Amino acid sequence: MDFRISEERQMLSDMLRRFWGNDPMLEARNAAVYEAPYQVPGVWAQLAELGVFGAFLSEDEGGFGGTAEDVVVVFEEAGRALSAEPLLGQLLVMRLLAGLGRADLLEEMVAGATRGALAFAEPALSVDLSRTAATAARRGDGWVLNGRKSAIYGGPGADVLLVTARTDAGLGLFLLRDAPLIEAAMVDGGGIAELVMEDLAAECLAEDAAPPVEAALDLGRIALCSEAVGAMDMLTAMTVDYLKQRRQFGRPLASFQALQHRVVDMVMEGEQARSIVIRAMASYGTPDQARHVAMAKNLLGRVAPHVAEEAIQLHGGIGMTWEYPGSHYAKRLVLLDHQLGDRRDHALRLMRMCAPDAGAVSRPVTARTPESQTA
Amino acid sequence: MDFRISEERQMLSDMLRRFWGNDPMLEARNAAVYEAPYQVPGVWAQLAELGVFGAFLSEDEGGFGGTAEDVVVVFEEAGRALSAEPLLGQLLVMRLLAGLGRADLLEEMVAGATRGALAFAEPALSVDLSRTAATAARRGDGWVLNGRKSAIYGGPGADVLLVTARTDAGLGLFLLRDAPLIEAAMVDGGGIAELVMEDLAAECLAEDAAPPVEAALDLGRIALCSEAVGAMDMLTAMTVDYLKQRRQFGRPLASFQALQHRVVDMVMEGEQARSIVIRAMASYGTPDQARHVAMAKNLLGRVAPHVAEEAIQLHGGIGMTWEYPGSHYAKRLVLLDHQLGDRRDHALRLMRMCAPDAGAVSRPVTARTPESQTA
Amino acid sequence: MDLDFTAEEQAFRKHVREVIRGELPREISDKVLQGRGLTKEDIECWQAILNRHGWLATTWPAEFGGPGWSVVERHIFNEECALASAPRIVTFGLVMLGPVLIKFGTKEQQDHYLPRILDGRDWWCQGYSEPGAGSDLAGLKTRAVRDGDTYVINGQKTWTTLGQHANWIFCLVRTATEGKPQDGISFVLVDVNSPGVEMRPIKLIDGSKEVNEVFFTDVRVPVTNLVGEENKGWTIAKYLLTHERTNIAGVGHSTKDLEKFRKLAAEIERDGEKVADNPLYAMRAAELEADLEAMRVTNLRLLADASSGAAEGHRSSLLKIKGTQIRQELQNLYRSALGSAAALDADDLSENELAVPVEAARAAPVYFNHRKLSIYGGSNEIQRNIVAKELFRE
Amino acid sequence: MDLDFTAEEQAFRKHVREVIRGELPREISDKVLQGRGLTKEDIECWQAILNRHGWLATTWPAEFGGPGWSVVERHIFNEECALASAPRIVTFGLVMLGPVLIKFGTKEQQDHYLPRILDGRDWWCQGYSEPGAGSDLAGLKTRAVRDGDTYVINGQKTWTTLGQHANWIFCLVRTATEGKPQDGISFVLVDVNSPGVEMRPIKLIDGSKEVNEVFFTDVRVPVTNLVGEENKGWTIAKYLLTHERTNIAGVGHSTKDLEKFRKLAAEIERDGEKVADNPLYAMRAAELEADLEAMRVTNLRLLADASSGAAEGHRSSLLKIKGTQIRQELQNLYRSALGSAAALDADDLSENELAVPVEAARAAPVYFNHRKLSIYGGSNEIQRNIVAKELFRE
Repeated sequence: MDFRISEERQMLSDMLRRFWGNDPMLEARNAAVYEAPYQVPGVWAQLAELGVFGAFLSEDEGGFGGTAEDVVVVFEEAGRALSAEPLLGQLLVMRLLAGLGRADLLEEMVAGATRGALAFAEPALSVDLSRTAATAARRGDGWVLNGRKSAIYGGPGADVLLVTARTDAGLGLFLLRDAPLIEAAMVDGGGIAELVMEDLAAECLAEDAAPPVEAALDLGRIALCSEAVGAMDMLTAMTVDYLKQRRQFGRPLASFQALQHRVVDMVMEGEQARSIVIRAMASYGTPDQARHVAMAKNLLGRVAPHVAEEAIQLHGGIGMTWEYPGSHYAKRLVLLDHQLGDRRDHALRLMRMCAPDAGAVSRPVTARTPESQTA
Repeated sequence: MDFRISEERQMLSDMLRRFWGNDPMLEARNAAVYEAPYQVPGVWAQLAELGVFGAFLSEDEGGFGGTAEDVVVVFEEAGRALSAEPLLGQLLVMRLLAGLGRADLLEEMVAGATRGALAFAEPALSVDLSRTAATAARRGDGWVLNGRKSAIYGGPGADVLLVTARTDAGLGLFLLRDAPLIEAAMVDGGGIAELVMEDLAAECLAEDAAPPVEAALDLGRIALCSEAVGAMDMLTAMTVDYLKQRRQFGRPLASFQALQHRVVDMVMEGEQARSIVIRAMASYGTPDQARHVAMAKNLLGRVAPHVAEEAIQLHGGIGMTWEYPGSHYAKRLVLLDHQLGDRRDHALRLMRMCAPDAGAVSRPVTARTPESQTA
Repeated sequence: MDLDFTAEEQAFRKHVREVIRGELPREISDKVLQGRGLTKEDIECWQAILNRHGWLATTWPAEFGGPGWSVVERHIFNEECALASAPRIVTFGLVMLGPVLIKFGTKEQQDHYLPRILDGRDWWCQGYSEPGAGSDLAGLKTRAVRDGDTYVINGQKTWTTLGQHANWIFCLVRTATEGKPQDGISFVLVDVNSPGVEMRPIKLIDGSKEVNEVFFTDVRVPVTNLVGEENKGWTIAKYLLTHERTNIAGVGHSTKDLEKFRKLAAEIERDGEKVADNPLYAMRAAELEADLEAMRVTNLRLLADASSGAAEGHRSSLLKIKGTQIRQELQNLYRSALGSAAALDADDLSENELAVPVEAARAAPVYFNHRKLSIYGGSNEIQRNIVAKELFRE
Repeated sequence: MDLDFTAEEQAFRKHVREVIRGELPREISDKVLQGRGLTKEDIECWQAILNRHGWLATTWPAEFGGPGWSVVERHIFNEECALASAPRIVTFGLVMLGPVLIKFGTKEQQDHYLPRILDGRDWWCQGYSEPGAGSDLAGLKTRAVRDGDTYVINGQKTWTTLGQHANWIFCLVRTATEGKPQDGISFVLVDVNSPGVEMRPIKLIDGSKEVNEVFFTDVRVPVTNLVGEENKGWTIAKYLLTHERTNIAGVGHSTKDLEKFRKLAAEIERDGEKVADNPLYAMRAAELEADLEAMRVTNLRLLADASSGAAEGHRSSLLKIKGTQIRQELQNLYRSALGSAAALDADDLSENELAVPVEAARAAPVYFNHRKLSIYGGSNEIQRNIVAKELFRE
């Protein structure tokens, strides 16, 4: 048992923290990410230089990371910095392309020259891929897609769009370039898109990609949870600082016990959030992955919005202003629960896994107990 | 709109408060109600003299009350006094017998000479009477019952037991005397019983009594909620007093803001509880009865245990002791949620009523808006 | 006990409802329903309609132009406005300054200002909070120094709601520094167009611009603009804080919001299930509805007490706390129900391109905006302090 | 990063589990599982078994009779004990006094008392709290006055857990009244059978008798029973309060309780539905399981830090708060799942007459008993104060 991260990852983490860790950066962020192109000019290329995209791939795949741990390191720093760069879409697409052996595209993506986004969600589809309504059909030598995709994170400006659609074989995965996206800002900054497909020609990457898409989405959920941990840390620290500085009725707000105790709960939730992310990260790729990822997304979906609401309340009016960085952290912490399935979607996932007929009533005490290892 | 209670009811309320309102009574209660006969000797007869049972019947039925408001007045005082007298069983049986015109029995019950209890629950039946498993069958001129009844409040020592069982016509109601009860104390004091019926001969009162049993149970729920309101009031007041008296770290506990704010929430929940009881009471016998009673039992099932837990916590160790009256109030407030359906049972009732196909999406703003009255 | 409204009150509701629904322009109620911003003209339009019916200054006595309603009638009117998605009345002139002038003002002040509030010639805003003093008004620093027949005002106010539309502002200013901090505060009326007044908008978390900072630099105000006595402004501030607040729970708004949620939940599907059929949403909605129904009665109980003059001040604090909790929770549920669609800042897109129902498009920004409910008007922590003070009084 | 236990630790767990399951008498584990009271003999029996394996004083260094385990091994051992429904070790001698004597005691005290703790000749209880001083130990009033070679003790202690079985009690007593209240406190060992000591049981909310009041009337104690220096007892008290508390979260107990809940929920039916299939229960259980899984890792993280000597004191306070919240919520859920059956005080009835599953019969009393978790050992409010002090340190 060892909770330290490797030296290489620590270096990446430190580098990112230095790169992002200053107020002017946040100002630039807020000035840029609420309208097209929804990114801070120049940052994407610098992230590539720092090796962020290389961290999403193993050495075999052309990078130097590729594990859930690498992803957690990158996204925690993104969360601390409140980065709205379209990292999530890039991660999802890179993992899917890596599974398909598309070294050509991956090389460009590691270099930051090509950006990707994944279109899997639909207006009525949140986490259950079997409900995919979009369809793919052969047309001549190629394929055409029909249907509507929504919640395409990082869609605006993406060079490569991967799209899921039903095929006779299952859940097909298709590649689009120059897709006719309907683009918008996210409420918490960054770009999002929808896509209406009417006999849209596309390249077929796989006729059934359900398992890799599920795996990529679970990794994306870990990434979002880690981002939330970083953002919670920052927002809680900002709240502590504010309460120390601000005086009311002749004494610092920090001296009011009712406020103190609420901050303690925020800290406690931050610790629990960090722990469940560690658990999900350690389970990634094991039979416990789905359960622990669902737990993480459910837990973060409860505690991150709570921390956001408490932070605003404890700041008072200032926490409601656009100018104060904390308000943007709060927005991010709430909106995270709207991405890749929310608290309730993942509670339902867990409930299905724990139902008596699911045979998952008793559980191992640790990640791998001696029994389960020998079994 | 008028929230004052009538003069007669105010007199009954005052009389009961005087009768019950002293500490020695509570001591006698705690000494008596945790073992057979689960009642304080002599109190039952005195309640009859004070007119408590007459309040459960209208003048036509041989009493001087009979409305939900009378019931609310009696049970709030019972709650304040933490009475464990078997009032609930008596109420349920009297309302059912009144509907059947059994003046003979009612006269004895008003006088306190006869006690009644209702056996409707079963190990797997909480609020859905259509799930009744016990059966009734004709045998010669009479009827015999089979099955198991549980949670018979006030069962020990009852002279008259009404039992529900399935008949060909629906939900039959039967009368038993000298039933072979399995008796026990309730965790919070008072008697409870189970009944195993194997070809047990019984008098048939009605071959289908489902609607009156439902109505009686809803009235019983209002009674329990009112009892909870009285008990919450008392326990919150005890907590306030304790925090004022008790000093720690050189100052009264009452001066600690974190504790203050938690007590404010208890008070707020008490106000909300009182309001929902008023609403349910006012709706009793109207088309809104089921919805508002379910709301009341659900709301009390959330706030009463919360007040109990907070009171214990805010008292510290003393709140954990048998000797301190508050601990018994806390037990009552928690166990109330186990009677006649709990928070979740009634949430499910509400959810069924609010489901889109139940046609109850929008609701009137007031008990009776002009529109709904003319409709 | 009787929870029903009287026949007269029910007839009153019917009448009010008909008039509101008949007169309120659809484009305005749609904006309110969908959480889109109202223009100055929208608000003025609606207030002019109400004024035509004599329904604008509902808390003023009839002799000053109020409708002469009981507290119950006012409650019914407010509820019907919320249910019809009418714009909120701008309270600063109508609910705050008006009653202050009626109670503390001179005959001249009343004669001059009250009619101008009613007919919309004056749009008032409020100068209470300062950067260093939010809920703690005793600590305010904006100074007014007497110079002959004028005060010279220097300082800064903040959180001035809709100040961008206002031509007048009433302010609490410090006119003396001796004695207790509460002493030495005065209540002064300032023409926003006076030299030295500068209004700067504050952009809020949801991108809206509804509050402002106001800077005062050597602003000269005639002493006749003082309301009440000099150095006794604290009395007026307290009067306003404890002033009848039976509408504070926002029960009408919550009723409307719950209705909106149920409509949305019955429409949108997620992973093969209508949100309305998802037990996790359905339970939360059912329990919130029970809370709201209780709140409705709690509010009526306080109204009844207010009618008979028996209302205790700290109970309106309980109304505010629980009422805002319910409103915020409903916003929370509504936003959640939308799932991934809530993330779009939908003002950027034309309606027909969106997969989001149009009335839900601004769910997340409105949710964030509503966090203010537990902060302004005396934060919920302040309200808890008020109740605690009453509870733990020796 | 690596969450797995090492191969050695896993082998250790396997060994420990086998021994515990092999040696723990079924009738004892059944009582624990069902929340029924344990006799003194039950506890002594189990502690003797552990002592035979050298597993009783798990926090003592090997030279004093401890097993020489790492913090991780201790954690695994505690977890396995909880999962096997083993009785809790009586901590007063083994976890509290033992380490105190090892750190502050004389060689004579160590030689005399430590073996007697291990072999069960002495049963220790704790005299900390007083009727007027619960979490606020500095306010304690029990006096010890020096008279030649003895202290004469007068006063009262309370909340003395299992004092009815004890023959020794360690006490904090006041030996001086000058200076700060924390000064002037001493740590003294008292033979319960000394003249003037009276132990009176306190009946608890659930009817159990596990705590006591202890009255001291002119009790004479040799000065050699002083541990550490006179008037420096506060140092020892603080040592114990901040002493390694990595087991404080009770993760093993919660794991067992969740397992019990799931078993019960799959068995009992209510209104045509298994409780396990009721979405309102199922969601709560699923979310609690997520909380518990997080808590498990939080605990391991603290263990890892403790292993490397880097644990911050206030983080064990967070463990205590969240750990007890989870345990209490599980008790809450378990009790609720039983519906009307939970109201029976089932100890009154023989098993086969009951419709209640036997292991659930005492669900409500056990729930009430567990309210103590957030009160004793420094209430959760005190723990929050400790964390806040650390957070808001200048």
